[in-house]
Amino acid sequence: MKRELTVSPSPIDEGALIAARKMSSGMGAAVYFSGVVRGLESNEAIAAIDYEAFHKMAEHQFYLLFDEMEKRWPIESVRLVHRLGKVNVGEASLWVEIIAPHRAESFAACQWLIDEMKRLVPIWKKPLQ
Amino acid sequence: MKRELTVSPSPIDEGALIAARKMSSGMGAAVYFSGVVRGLESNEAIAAIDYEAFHKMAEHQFYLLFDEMEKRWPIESVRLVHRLGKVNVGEASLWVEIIAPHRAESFAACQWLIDEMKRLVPIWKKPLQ
Amino acid sequence: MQITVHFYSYFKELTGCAETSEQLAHKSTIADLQAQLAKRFPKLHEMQNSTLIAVGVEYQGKAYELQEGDAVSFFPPVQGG
Amino acid sequence: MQITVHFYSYFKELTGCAETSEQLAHKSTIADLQAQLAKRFPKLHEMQNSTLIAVGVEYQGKAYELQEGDAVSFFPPVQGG
Repeated sequence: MKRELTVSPSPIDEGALIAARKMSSGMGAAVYFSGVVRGLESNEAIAAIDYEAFHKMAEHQFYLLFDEMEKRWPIESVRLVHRLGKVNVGEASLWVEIIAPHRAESFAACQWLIDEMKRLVPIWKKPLQ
Repeated sequence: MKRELTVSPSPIDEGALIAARKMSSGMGAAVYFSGVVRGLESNEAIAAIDYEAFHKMAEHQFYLLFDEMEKRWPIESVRLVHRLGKVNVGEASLWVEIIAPHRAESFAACQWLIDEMKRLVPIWKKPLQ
Repeated sequence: MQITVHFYSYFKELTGCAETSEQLAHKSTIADLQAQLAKRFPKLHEMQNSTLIAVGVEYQGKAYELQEGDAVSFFPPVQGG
Repeated sequence: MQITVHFYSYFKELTGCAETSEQLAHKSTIADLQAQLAKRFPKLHEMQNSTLIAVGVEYQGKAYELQEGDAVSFFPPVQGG
């Protein structure tokens, strides 16, 4: 399974990421999730979220999740980008791509990966007014 | 709920579709599914799939599904593109975008919509060697 | 009354045509239409358990009562995506 | 032995620091380290039921036996995405 992980303050260029997609001819499904900063956090209007990470551990925990995902589903490739620092309302803080032979496993793996990330990857957010 | 439906022989330009994304500030989740023609169909190597539709009924059935989806989940917008005619291996035949406040409903709605499409929307495929 | 009948996907191969028209008695149902088509298109008849039927752009069941000018479509299970 | 301790997210506000170091007896566990920190950082102690703990880049439980030079991190529930 190919892995590509980026945890960085750079904006996420979804168009460029899509343009760089590689799928072998046995693959029929690509699922994407873009998590975008909302204008409300706990019912209060915010302008941005500041993301902090324990960077080295975050990357390590993402790779552990990729290892586990590979055992569970026949995924050809995962690409994941998580922004750090200030991310304005309307901008993506998370982007995930899963490429698999069929739709069911691509959706299952993508949802599982995000659920596990929210449980295990040391990243925190602070709303900015 | 905004709806945008394209059932046509034109190639799907995912980059342009992503670039045209519109999300209000209450929306936190965008899910995408790209269904790509695989090089194997029923274990036989193929070069392309020819998609045929009962075009007017296909569009009508898609809109009925959008109506039902809107009742079930708080979706802000759905965009769906289905190609017709010859689609080569490695090209997308289906592209779906669901925009919603949160991740869970965006994934649920996207999977439901594709399941229902495969049950109800009159489109058929013929493998081409 | 006259009914237009359309075939899609490999049902066109089974019947050898994409479109035909049938004369039916007043108050005929889809089941009546199917019985009449079965004689002309035995290969279509063999597929009846996996046949989907629409009138215009809506799915309908066998008991649906047809009206003059209805366009009825017969097709195999759909395969979009 | 000497242990480096890191705090993340609002645990830095609770303790007033991002990093500190502690002297511990040989064979001390994470629980021992927590007990020692509780005196200096009572607000951190209050959060102990929702505290996640790592040694290096791996999660560890309270029974984990620390070694000279270990870097221990304390942080609240994670919130990526």
